[in-house]
Amino acid sequence: MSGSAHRLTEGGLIDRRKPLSFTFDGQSYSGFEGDTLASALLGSGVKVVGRSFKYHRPRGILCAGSEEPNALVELRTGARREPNTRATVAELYDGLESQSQNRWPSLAFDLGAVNSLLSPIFVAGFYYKTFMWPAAFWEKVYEPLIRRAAGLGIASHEADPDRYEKAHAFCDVLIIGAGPAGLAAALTAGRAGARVILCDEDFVVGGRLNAERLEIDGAGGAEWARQAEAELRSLADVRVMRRTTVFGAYDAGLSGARTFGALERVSDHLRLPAPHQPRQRLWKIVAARVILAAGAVERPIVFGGNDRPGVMLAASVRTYVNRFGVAPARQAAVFTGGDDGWKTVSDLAAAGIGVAAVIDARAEPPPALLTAAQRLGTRVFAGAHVVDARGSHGIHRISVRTGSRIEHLDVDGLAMSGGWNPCAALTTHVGGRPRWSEAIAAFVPGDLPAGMSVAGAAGGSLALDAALREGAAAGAAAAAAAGFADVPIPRWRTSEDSVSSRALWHVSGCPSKAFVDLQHDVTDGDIALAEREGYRSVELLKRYTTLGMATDQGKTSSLNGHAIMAALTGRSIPEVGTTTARPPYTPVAIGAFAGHHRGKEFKPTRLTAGHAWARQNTEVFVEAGQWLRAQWFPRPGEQDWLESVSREVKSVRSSGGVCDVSTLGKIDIQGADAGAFLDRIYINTFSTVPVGKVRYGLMLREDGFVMDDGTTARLGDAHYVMSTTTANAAKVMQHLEHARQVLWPELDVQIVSVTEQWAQYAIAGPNSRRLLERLLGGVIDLANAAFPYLACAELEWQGVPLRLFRISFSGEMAFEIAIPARYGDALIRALMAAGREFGVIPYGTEALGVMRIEKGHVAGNELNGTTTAADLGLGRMLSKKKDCIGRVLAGRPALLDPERPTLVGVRPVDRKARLYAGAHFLAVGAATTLENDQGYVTSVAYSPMLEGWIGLGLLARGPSRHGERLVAHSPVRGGDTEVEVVSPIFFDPEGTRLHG
Amino acid sequence: MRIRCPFCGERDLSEFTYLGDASFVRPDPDAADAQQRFYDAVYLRDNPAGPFEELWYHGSGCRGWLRVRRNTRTHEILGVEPARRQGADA
Amino acid sequence: MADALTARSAFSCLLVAVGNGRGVTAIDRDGLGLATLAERNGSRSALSQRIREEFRIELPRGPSRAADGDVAFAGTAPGTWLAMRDHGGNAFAAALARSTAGLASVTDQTDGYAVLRLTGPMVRPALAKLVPIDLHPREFAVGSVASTVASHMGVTLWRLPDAGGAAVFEIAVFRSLAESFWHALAEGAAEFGVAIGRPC
Amino acid sequence: MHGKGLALSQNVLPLSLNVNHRRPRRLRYGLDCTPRARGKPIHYSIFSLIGAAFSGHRHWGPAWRDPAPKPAYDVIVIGGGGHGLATAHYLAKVHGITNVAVLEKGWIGSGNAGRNTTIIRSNYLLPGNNPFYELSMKLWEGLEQDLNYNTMVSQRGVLNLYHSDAQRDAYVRRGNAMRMHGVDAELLDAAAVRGMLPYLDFANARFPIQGGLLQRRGGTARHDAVVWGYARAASSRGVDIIQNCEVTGMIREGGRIRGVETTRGPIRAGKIGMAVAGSTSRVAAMAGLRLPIESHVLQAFVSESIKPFFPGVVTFGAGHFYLSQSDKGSLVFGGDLDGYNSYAQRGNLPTVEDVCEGGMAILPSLGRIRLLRSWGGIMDMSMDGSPIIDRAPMQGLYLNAGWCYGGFKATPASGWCFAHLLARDEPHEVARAYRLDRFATGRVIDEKGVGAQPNLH
Repeated sequence: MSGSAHRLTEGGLIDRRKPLSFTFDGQSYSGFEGDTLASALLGSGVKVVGRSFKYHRPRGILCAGSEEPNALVELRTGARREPNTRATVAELYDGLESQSQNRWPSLAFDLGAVNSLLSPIFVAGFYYKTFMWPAAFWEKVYEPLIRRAAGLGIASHEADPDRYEKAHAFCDVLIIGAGPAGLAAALTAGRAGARVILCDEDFVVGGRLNAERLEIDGAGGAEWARQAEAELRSLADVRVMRRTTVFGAYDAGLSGARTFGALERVSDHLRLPAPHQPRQRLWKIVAARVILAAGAVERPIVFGGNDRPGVMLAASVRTYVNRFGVAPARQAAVFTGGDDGWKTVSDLAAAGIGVAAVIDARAEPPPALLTAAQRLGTRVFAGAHVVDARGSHGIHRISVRTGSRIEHLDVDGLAMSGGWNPCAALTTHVGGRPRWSEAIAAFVPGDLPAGMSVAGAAGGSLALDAALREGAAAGAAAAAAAGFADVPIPRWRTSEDSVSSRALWHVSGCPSKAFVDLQHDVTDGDIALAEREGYRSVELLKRYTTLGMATDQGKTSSLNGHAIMAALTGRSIPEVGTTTARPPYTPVAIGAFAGHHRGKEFKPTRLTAGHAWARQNTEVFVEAGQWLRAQWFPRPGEQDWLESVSREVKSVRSSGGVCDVSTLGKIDIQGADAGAFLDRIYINTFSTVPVGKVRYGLMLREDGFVMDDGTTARLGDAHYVMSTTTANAAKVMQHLEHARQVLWPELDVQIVSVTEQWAQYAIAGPNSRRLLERLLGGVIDLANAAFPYLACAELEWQGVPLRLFRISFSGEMAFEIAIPARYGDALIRALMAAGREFGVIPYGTEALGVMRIEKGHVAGNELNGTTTAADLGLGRMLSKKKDCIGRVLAGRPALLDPERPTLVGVRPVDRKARLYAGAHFLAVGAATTLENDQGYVTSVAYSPMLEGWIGLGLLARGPSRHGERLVAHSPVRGGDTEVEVVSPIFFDPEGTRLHG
Repeated sequence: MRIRCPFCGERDLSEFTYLGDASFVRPDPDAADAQQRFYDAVYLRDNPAGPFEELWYHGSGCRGWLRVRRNTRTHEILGVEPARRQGADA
Repeated sequence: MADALTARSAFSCLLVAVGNGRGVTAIDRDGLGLATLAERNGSRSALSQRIREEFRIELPRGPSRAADGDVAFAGTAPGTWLAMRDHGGNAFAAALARSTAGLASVTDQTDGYAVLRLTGPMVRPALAKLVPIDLHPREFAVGSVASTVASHMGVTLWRLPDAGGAAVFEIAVFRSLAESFWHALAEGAAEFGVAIGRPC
Repeated sequence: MHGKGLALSQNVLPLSLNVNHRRPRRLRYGLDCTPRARGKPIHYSIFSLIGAAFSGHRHWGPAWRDPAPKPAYDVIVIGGGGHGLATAHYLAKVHGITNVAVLEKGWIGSGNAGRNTTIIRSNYLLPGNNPFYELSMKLWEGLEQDLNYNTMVSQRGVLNLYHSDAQRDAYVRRGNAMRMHGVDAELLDAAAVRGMLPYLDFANARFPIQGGLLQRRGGTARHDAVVWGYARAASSRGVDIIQNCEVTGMIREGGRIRGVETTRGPIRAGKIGMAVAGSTSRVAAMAGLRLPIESHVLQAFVSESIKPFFPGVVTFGAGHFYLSQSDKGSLVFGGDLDGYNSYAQRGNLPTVEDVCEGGMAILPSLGRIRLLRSWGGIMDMSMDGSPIIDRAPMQGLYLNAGWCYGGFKATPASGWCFAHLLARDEPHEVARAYRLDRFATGRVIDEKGVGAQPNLH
């Protein structure tokens, strides 16, 4: 069809030379640059754009802004499909594809509409009263039906292909809304030199100035807005952000600077984002002062058939006519509670659109308006109400009630004006409560968040001159408060603009359904039912009827509902109260909150200095916190991981191996009191460790449970270096800083993380010493006598500092060698080269794990935050001579209970059987109940040395039960295995190999 | 929420980690009733609704432990000082 | 026996130009000698005196950076500084430790951080996508220092005197995070164009 | 695996549960569907609903009475949330104690009962928790029939993803513990998870999904309906539900608590039970009590309504994120605590970002779905992450607190066991471990193993 009949030939902010084509439900239409999807649809004569949530009633376009509850469409297709997009804010672009929602098979004929016939049953909360029998039917029958019927658009299951990003901004003055008030505020604050950010959700600045026939200093409102924007863009410290919605206010700091969340729709007006551009950008704006100039939203009137396509908000009708050059109707009527609706009469007339009648609820509208109507030949119904609108696919008739007389008028459009609601949501996000204003019959901002002021309609001052005046004053005040010199406050001459907000909530006794929440199909009858059933608090009303829970968050519905509840309960509206607005102000894509933190970028990846070398030797890496570690190094021909890992273990124990252990936490601890400090951190003593020696330490939380373990070396009188587990490195650092700064500030201790400074490799196995002697070439004597087990040294090699430790996790003679990380790559290559002739191989975290289990060393699975030193068989380390963190509470009865599960080793009785970590210990033949639970298997490994599966576990009275047989019960993985309790040290119990 | 670090200046919440009640004083471990005192200090809380002294760690900044006075009803920050007693630096 | 050890920059093979134009220029500062200097309890004035004699530099008390010649001290915490010397390598920390013996604890960080110098007309908008701090010239003057978080990664950055009409920042990130950091920086700065400058 | 009789206390019907079944028979704890006498609420059913349709739904009365407080009751329950109302319901129904008042400072369900993500599950590890939450699950399974109110209990399954061998081993341990108590649990490998939820990110994940622990009987329930259903059922048995009645003090005589001062005057009672979640410390302070509890804010989020997108409940093991879809079509999701003490029912932006990052990490198709609304609930975080149901040190006062963010799923069992404690002055068998003195003795119930730091539980 041709849209021409619905387009005015001139006027508006659309570019008639730039036609854009788009599709809706597969049919092609055209609009112009400057259109929204909504204005383009109206301009093409499309009235029905969606179906309602519950009754599937045909719905059209109600508004011209982000508060639209009806005109929700699916935008784009495939992975970019966007459900529930408000056509009123979707900027038209060439090739835009859109579909209507919540209908089947088609928008025109929707089977879901049978719900309308069942509407006598489908009242508010009906589902709480039924679908209960038979019980088993809920998930199988009732719920799937409900779930299919509910919901609006369809989301894609494909990954969102677009990019999102986050950015931070700081300013002296944040101005929310670029209508007359916001522009005036920005001009004054900007001229004063303040750093200003001016945000508007629209793609053109000006707000109402673009929608009304208003003049400022003789220029048209829209033209004035262009000039203001131009001046603002010329100011260095002013940033104008169009297509940017400030959606949330968050907590402030001591300075009063407050964080605001804002969403910039960078590419939504394009078919695809430009190269290197995100789809949307999440701004975190920190502002010293804030001016809320977000305007106001017009209220619908609750009357019969008020949801019919063609029934629109009066001010939105003006917007479509004046800004978009669209004729929403050929023959219209206006239903208003006050003067405001009359502006629509004159604007429609000026655009050459017939206005059949004005229905004014007031008995005596102002004479001036009456004469104006007379001049236009428009009938006036005073003291009258519209009680019904007919025409499911676009109204064609309305019924007007004056007293007891009902008259029918044939019109194809009805503009309604029930008053105005200031957009005050952002004043309540951090706890402020709105205040009721009798003057405009609406809630206006009450106590404001510190640093925030309100200007214009957002504060209830609806007229243009007031908006400009308040905006300019607020801008000047904010700039002054931010420390900028006062500037003269400009004055602007404006055309006559009286805006009244007179309450007209509800027309009672209508012959057909009167809707309060259009999207959720909440009617006046539902409010009455909720009242009868005792759901009278506005919060209970909201939850029971879902009033105000739709995608518009009640912008067009909540207050009307509360007014009806007030009337029903004989209370005033302020007594009834209002619900709390919560962020976001308008819905925000989840992808925007995530930014680029998705996929591999979800969290940063930490790579060791030896990573490049490792990549050349294996593809198998495992996440260890944020680190990637080589898991094993497969050789050609090896069938599976077990074969590779077993080979690595055997090679280490027979000749030698090298493992990158750089990820372990390393903390440099210096200061005169470093030793004393460590004595208070660890359960054992470190002040007595000689320089050049290493000691294994265990630290507790203050509640007495084990926190972490590791070796700490003494490099000098006042210098130690501590190692932590990879997982706990950051936690231990924070713990030490707490002890140093908060608990014992009198101690002279300085601590610095050196995890990143040193690349560190373990060289384990009988040939480890030979390898190092070959590599270091006599820089140090490594003979047992000179460098025994638990020795450490700092040396220089080829002009590079080295640290050498004689420690072992594998139970073999072993060393750890540390070098500044920039040389880590060179060192691992040198180590492998030097080790080749000794059959030294690289090994990964799996082999490391196997060997530590063979030796009964505890690790993450045992250090799980619920074990004590004694549980781990390390109770003897607890020094009686000194206090340390956790010592006292470790003495609580339950922590000393001899029944506590304690570390043991376990082996399957059938040596070929497999063990599973997480299996629970039961006495053989005991019932599988929690009451009989005696502990569990913490870690398992296949030991190539013992040629069978072995495990560590925590078993009640474990150490006294070596030799006992138990069942390792694992119904969810692997089933049951009969095991024998043994010492946790499976391999080389005497520890002879340590010394080579 | 923004916390004014005495060294770094006012920073976003995301740079800090929280420990809790700053009134914690490590009891005398040698006291006869040490276990009761530690239980009290480690486990029991006033948990007030209103002004509250609490410990925050500026882990993404100067790694300083801060004593923050904050209203738990409104999240208003009332004051911040280093947890480390100044004497130690003199 | 082994051939001379060669150092490997954390950014080696990473820094490649992105997008069109030169909105941001990145320069690898590998080899910059870095050390943490932490004063011993009660040695504040003595340490300041020692640094003054040794380097003609007044130790800053706040988050700022004082430089003389190729040496600079950046305040990173109370009583703690990140000391740096161009091309100082690991030897710098050793020397600093000798000259402040007994007054401070010195820890070599030359390899702990990977440092980039960032400049160009769009360096601030690019950094605004990474760090949650205000880099406006009024708020973050030449010599300012900040430790903060960039896209979930801890960083320390400082501002050097402007060059070629553009602001100059240096930003230090834990070495292991160099690849993730570069990815985040390049992705955000791509719209401005990222060029790679010659190491200095 | 073979079923086993549950050893529950005498007023719980022993039952046998076959975990191989999709779900067990709905259990009917004293199922009572007989229409109410005049003055009581009309029995809910499709028939009464159709009947009502013809009369324009004019004959529906209030779902619960709105009485003025009496000067004295046998039992006062402070807190008109799910736990308090469930306690009153079971006091009246199971123990025949009907002279009961529930005091609510605002409107019923205005606390965490209306501010959670509606998940129900009993996938607990430790013997102190597991039987309690399984009792709760069984009560959920019979709740609609018990209350004659459709609480939309929907057992669509709860899947906890794991991303490492260590995490898998921990889930194996937990799953085994669940099975040892007759709770259904299955360990899935990556292929099985992919079969269930093919649109999770398996291709490009920073922390690849290795599998999951599945409890098929887990799911969701309609949180507000739970509150209203308990209120209606309790009220119909004579319990007074008194809204807009804030407790301002305790009436103490000797060492004993004899009643409460309220904004609607003093009310005396033989026994007073606290079920006030985030307000626990404040009410306890009125009795001069310090507790091992901190109040923390937990944010929750809903998206716009969309057609069926996600079947059950999934939790991310390498980040802070969990997700389900409500019957209305909204995705309901959440993550970690904000992390600081708070009595303000709202949080801050870093947590919103953290949660959405977690969501995009496992479900990258969330990108274009819009977050509609967020809110915050005040969690009574205990020092070991497990609750307290016990007598207070002073006579006459009883504690029900420390629910952390597990309060919703616990609602029925919490009410059941608290009612038992109030009625009999002895702990219910499955709640024996929830003692107040366990922190002093060290018998903590710490599922996460993070110790006495509530914001980490």
